[in-house]
Amino acid sequence: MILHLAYSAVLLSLASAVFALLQTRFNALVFLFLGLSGAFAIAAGVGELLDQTVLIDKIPLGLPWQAWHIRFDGLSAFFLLIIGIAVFVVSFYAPNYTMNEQKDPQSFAVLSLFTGLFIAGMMLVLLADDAFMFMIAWELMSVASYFLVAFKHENSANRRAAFLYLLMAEVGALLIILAFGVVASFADGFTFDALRASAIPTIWMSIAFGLALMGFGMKAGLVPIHVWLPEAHPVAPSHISALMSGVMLKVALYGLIRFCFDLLPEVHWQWGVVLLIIGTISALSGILYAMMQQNLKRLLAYSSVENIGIIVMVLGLSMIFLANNHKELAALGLVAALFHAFNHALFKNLLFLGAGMIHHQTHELNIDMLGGLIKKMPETSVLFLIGCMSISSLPLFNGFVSEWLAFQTALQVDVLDNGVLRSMIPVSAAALALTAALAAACFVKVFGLIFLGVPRSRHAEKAKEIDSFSMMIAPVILATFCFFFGIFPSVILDLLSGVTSHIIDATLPQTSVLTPLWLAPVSMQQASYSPFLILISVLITALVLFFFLHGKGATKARIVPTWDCGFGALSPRMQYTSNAFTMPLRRIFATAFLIDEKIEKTMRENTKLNVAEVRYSLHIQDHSWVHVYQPIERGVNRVAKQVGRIQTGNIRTYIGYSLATLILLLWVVSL
Amino acid sequence: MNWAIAILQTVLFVALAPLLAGFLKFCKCRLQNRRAPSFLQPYRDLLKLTRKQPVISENASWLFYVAPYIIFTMMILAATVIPLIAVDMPTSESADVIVLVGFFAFARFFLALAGLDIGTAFGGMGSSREMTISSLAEPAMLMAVFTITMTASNTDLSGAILHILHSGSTLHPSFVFALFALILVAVAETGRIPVDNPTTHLELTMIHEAMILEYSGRHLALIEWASQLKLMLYGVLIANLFFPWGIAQSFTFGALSFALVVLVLKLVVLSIFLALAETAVAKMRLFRVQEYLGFAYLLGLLGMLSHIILESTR
Amino acid sequence: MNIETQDFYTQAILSMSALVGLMSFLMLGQGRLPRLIFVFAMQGMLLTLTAILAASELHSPHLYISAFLTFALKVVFIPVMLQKQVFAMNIHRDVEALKNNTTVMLSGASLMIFSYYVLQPIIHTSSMIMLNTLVVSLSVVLLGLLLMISHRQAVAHVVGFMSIENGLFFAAMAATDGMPMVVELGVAFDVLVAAVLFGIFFFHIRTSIDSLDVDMMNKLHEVER
Amino acid sequence: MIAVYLLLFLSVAGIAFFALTGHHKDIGKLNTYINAMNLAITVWLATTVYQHGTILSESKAFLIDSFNVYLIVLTAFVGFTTSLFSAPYMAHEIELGKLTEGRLKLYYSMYQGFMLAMYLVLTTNNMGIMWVAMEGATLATVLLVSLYRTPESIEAAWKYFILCGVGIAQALFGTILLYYAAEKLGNPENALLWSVLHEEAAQLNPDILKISFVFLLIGYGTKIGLVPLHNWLPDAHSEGPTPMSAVLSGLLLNDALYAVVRNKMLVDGATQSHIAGYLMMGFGLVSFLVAALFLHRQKDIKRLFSYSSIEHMGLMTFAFGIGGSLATFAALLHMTVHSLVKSAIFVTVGHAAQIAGTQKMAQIRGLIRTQPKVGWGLLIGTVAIAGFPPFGVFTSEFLVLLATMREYPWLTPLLLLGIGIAFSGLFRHIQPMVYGEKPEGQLPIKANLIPVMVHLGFALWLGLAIPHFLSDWFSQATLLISGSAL
Repeated sequence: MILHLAYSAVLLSLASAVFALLQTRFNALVFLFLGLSGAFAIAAGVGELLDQTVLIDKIPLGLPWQAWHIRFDGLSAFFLLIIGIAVFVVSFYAPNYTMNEQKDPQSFAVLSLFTGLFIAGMMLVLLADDAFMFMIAWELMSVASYFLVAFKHENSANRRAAFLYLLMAEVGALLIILAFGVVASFADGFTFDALRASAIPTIWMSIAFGLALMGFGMKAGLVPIHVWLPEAHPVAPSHISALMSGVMLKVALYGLIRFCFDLLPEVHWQWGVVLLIIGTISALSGILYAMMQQNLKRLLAYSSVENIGIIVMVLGLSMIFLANNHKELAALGLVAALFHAFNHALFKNLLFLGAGMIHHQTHELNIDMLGGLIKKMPETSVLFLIGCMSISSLPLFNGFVSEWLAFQTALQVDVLDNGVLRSMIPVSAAALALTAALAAACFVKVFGLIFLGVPRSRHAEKAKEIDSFSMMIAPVILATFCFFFGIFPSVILDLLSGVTSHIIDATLPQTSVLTPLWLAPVSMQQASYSPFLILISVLITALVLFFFLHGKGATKARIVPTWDCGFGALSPRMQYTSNAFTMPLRRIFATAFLIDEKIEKTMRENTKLNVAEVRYSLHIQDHSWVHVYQPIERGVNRVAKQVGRIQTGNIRTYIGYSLATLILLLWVVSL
Repeated sequence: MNWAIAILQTVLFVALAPLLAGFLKFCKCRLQNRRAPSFLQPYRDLLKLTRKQPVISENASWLFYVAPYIIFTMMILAATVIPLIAVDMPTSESADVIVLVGFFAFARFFLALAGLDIGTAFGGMGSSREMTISSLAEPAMLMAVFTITMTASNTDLSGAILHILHSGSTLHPSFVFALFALILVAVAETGRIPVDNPTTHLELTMIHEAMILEYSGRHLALIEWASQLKLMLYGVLIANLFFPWGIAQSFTFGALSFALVVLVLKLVVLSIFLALAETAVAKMRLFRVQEYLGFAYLLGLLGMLSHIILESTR
Repeated sequence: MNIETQDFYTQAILSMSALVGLMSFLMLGQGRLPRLIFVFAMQGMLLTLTAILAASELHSPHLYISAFLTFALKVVFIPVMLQKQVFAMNIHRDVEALKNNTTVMLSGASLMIFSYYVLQPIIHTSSMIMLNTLVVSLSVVLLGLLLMISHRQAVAHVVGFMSIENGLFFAAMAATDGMPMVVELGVAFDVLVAAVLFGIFFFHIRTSIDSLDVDMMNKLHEVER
Repeated sequence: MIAVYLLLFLSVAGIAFFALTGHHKDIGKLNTYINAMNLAITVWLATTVYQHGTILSESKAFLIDSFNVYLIVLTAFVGFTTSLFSAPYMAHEIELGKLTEGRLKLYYSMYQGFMLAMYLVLTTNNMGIMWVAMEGATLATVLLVSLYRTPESIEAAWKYFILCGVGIAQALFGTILLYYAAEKLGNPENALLWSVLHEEAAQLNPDILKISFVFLLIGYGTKIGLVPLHNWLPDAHSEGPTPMSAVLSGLLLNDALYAVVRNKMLVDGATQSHIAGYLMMGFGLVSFLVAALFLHRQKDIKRLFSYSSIEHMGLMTFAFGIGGSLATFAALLHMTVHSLVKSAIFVTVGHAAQIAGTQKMAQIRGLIRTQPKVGWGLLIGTVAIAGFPPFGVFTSEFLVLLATMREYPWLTPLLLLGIGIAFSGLFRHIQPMVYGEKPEGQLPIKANLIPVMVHLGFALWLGLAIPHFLSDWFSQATLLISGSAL
């Protein structure tokens, strides 16, 4: 039954794709199918999470001697739930957002076709139970999303981004295939059951882990192989960016978890350390780069790198605990990671949809060109604010809960015997704290510069609130979730505790408390958090304050022009810009970037003293772009050039090759 | 009963905060050979501000209005978490030290936004600097606090304090580092010299003041009070976490009143130290703050390591 | 065992093979096209004789046919056609300056030795001394390749190509006294068509680059110039 | 058996008819009809073989077994669809004045000639005839390569002629050695019949077969386009008319590989060693990698895809070289999907070149905006050939990788490297051509894209689920070639 729900989710998304291809006039149906697909996905996910039975099936597709194996367990269900929510809300959002595309039936067909395929691919990845089907679904996801990235291909930058994206996807996929191949070569067949049963030596296991980490990490956007991500995500239409950044990265994480925790017979703490370090680096550099961006969607993409880094970090913790036979704590880590994945999906979607709304109303994504929107677009601003608060993990919102859990996991380090680990994990915890704080700074910048202050451009001046209800409902749903799961996290955590039992057959410690009121991951004695109580006390205090300060006798505020210190009119250009805001951090973390900062002064010709005009230009580049990507590209071209020499164009040389080869081979066989 | 105590303690917290600020000012004036205003001066200022009619820029949005309330509320919540005169408060169960940091972050978030709301250069400058410093201070603070909580294997403050109380007068080398780290962080977070100077309005140096430049009347009162409360919170945190002796473990009147007296003494000592420091040290350049906080982080790290290397049982 | 102990027929075949090999060497060193073609015709003649000899000795009638085919194609048709072309295009006078001729010769000799070395295992599969001629035929093939490498004239390439065919034919006869008839016919047919096509191509090449120097044909390449 | 004769007869008739009768307007249609009939015949043949198993003609001249029967069908199919495409294409060329009526006659008769040679190569049981037919294929196509009579085309044709001629000559030497080895077993008349040789493979002298295989591999390898014997291939593909490139890439290379594999089976039987496999693996891997690198430096769109053909042939050769059931199955599948997809790509490429009026990739721009069908066809085709699922190419590459991982793990990184390089090489050129705004005054043309859709559709089908009868064929062929069932 549940499995059929999942199937119908996949089929519905395919149906919407096919329906779009037919190019009928009823575009609404396309989105209806999408919405239904999302709803079914949610239903299937929740249903499976509630009754924890692993469902298995076979579909007569694929290789003659091996049909597609299907397996639907807690982990898949959880990620399917994430996809479902995202797709569901997007189906509300898209119809109005894609108004312009719908004017041109062909481009709309292309967009919807690949959207449907993309979603279907992601869902199939979760259902796959053999390497072959997994790879097909995986690549379907990648290729479809490639076409979506290349959707606005008139712009050459987008083409480059799309190419880079597809290249990375291909390389990553090859690495994943290789990882599967390594395990499969020690097993009979390449169904996941066979892989689980494989008698693989430790060294090969570690190789497989490394390959999988690179392959999935490339998709998930781990530093230093993340460069495609900030290029590709922003250029797609916003609801697609939301799906890619909010959901596709999660699918990559799903692959990583499935491979490391489930398929590989055992885990080693060294792997955990690797994950921990890479995660930390990704989290820190992700948020630092995000801070430096001016394009809103690029910024959000980089912040995805950060959040993925956090999740991988916590996975590393969980792996370390698992390898040291502290299964409950491993479960705790896994729960924290999964919950953060869930939350990230929520608020990242919310923010991308918000960015889409801003772009839709102002045709502007450059933070320095916006401002003062809180008055023009009040509802949007509230929703966006909620997104910002969740992502910068403030209490009462969901982002905080998962980071709190992460800290709790890290603080269990005392149970470990290995001193190195015990001293390293707290450091990474502090790095996590730094990341959170930087994220807060970053999103203060985002919200402050976009919504507060005075408009910096005519577009922002003329902006109006979204008038379509359905477009507004999508972010509303997400924002509500962000708040709700911030107050009652136990709803999700309960579901998750079952997931872990499938993957590492362990659940949270017995002493842990997960009630709507209390949240104590290890035990009530160790640490407890009650967002609900806090919410209550917030309300009480606010009421009291209001009563005291706005009771009778409170004078009404006087509204006056801003005090300009008597210098004359203030202009919007006097406000802090994005670069100005981040300048201190840029100077402090200067080594993290490749900064090219220029100040050109032109003096008045008569005297060398007084300045006519000053030009300031700032260009910040990613280290890994210069030190990882470009060298590879150059290398390939150089080798290709060298190889090109063998084809001289002279036929006598060619005959010479023939003779030489003949002689060589004859010599070889005569040995 | 417990709840009553808890609420009373919180009220006490809020009530005493201006007094601490006043006393601190008093000490400083004395150290600098100036005639000091009375301890109660802060109360008078707050009262006056609440009476005055707020003057607000026309650019201000609703966020500008609500920010002060949010900030103040968050500080009060923080006050409910930190044990003042008694441990085992039901309120302190609801949030642990990480949440405490979260509350501070929450307040800061809105303070910075409020700074950006009017759209003046000063506001942006203040928010930018505030976020920079805090994002450096937070990890240092957590490092310091984690040292304690790992010793107590408990991130609830009252739990940690109890653990330290029961472990008797064992001398933890790690605590020394943690203490100094926390003091440094506290100075930075509460915007005192040498990181920030609460008394100046010189645009090149001001941080906290730059953000609240546009506030007036009751809003300003709330923010001022909140920052005084913050100072008190850090003071109490340091005092009760590292020198918990005297804090009431049973809700008898005697214990509580004794605890109060002890606490006052602790705070007096602390504020004298702070005053001394502020008189002796000069404000540092903005871009030396990272070194300062880096040092704090280092101390926290050393505390952590010495806990793991020197104090753990294995 | 050595050649003295063999009967006349074997001796004849062996000497024939020696001559055929010699012809290949002569072609290798030949710069003038008319002479080159003549030598090629000689080689064809030798092959025909060998075929007839073998046919009469082994009483296998179909060898007569292949002898006739060889004569018709390799002695009459192709050489005549090539000569015509050469004179028509008026290149019968120009001599191709063969660079480092001695090296080519030496490498040709070493190719012969190499082919002997390679075919060693095959030769040892039977006591038939006739098999040694296989070595000659292989070296004729290789020398044909070498001829094409060392010469730049398209006509010379055709001659080289055809002399490779000679080598093959000789091999077929020496090792297996003739392939099955149907194959023989097929091969002959292919050779015929090939010859015709070559004729057409000379014309095309001539018109397109008005020369028959294959080194002029190097527009299609992958090198950065 | 009648089917085979009918097949060959039809082709011969086609040659004669086109060559003799004067030009008439629906000559293209006629060609299509003949190929359609051939396709029908081959399907009939296939079904009979599918039901009754291997067929050996009374004269033992023809052998149809599970290995070649599906290649025959494939040949007929590609021949048919390409003729569908070539009719309007050639008509358009005539309009452009690139061709004369006479040449068109030549084109069509040679088209049939080529098909005849292909059928003969596949159906014959006699290794000698196989050689003759293979040479015949060269002779039939060489004039088509120089059809346009441009200096480049003539140069290309000459190189094609000489290099393939020389190569094929070496193959003949190998055949002679094979004959010699077999003749020692008695009855010289049957000594070249593959069926006989395959039965008695064990008695054949291994040393001779080893040497003969070297000659055969180099000879037919030249036609497969194995590096470093490949040099004729890109020239011939890029200069000839596009339908020719389609059939060359889709069929000729396959059949040459088919010949090599047939011989490999004999050698394996005789030597009981893996020497032939090693040679093929070495050749295949080198071709695969080198061709992948060449892709990066191309400026001409047809050269680009001919290098990609070299790359894929290299992969198949490698896979056959590995031997073993999995690899062989993969290689057979890859043969099929590659010729399907590649010929489809050449069709779109032809249209693209006609739209832009040039084969220079630098001047082909904005295809999707100009003529969406062509643009998408090219893009999807490239996606398929680059090995993205759910197209069949992925399936076969996946299996090859797994097989390699089993047998020679240390070679897999090289394979992956090759795939990655090839992919980037293709896409860096394709993207700017299909995407972007359309250039000024670029107009859509009359194009027949049904072949493309059909081919890609089949490729997709094979990727998602291999139909039962086909998988049966493949597994029987696998059993035949590798000697071990899946």
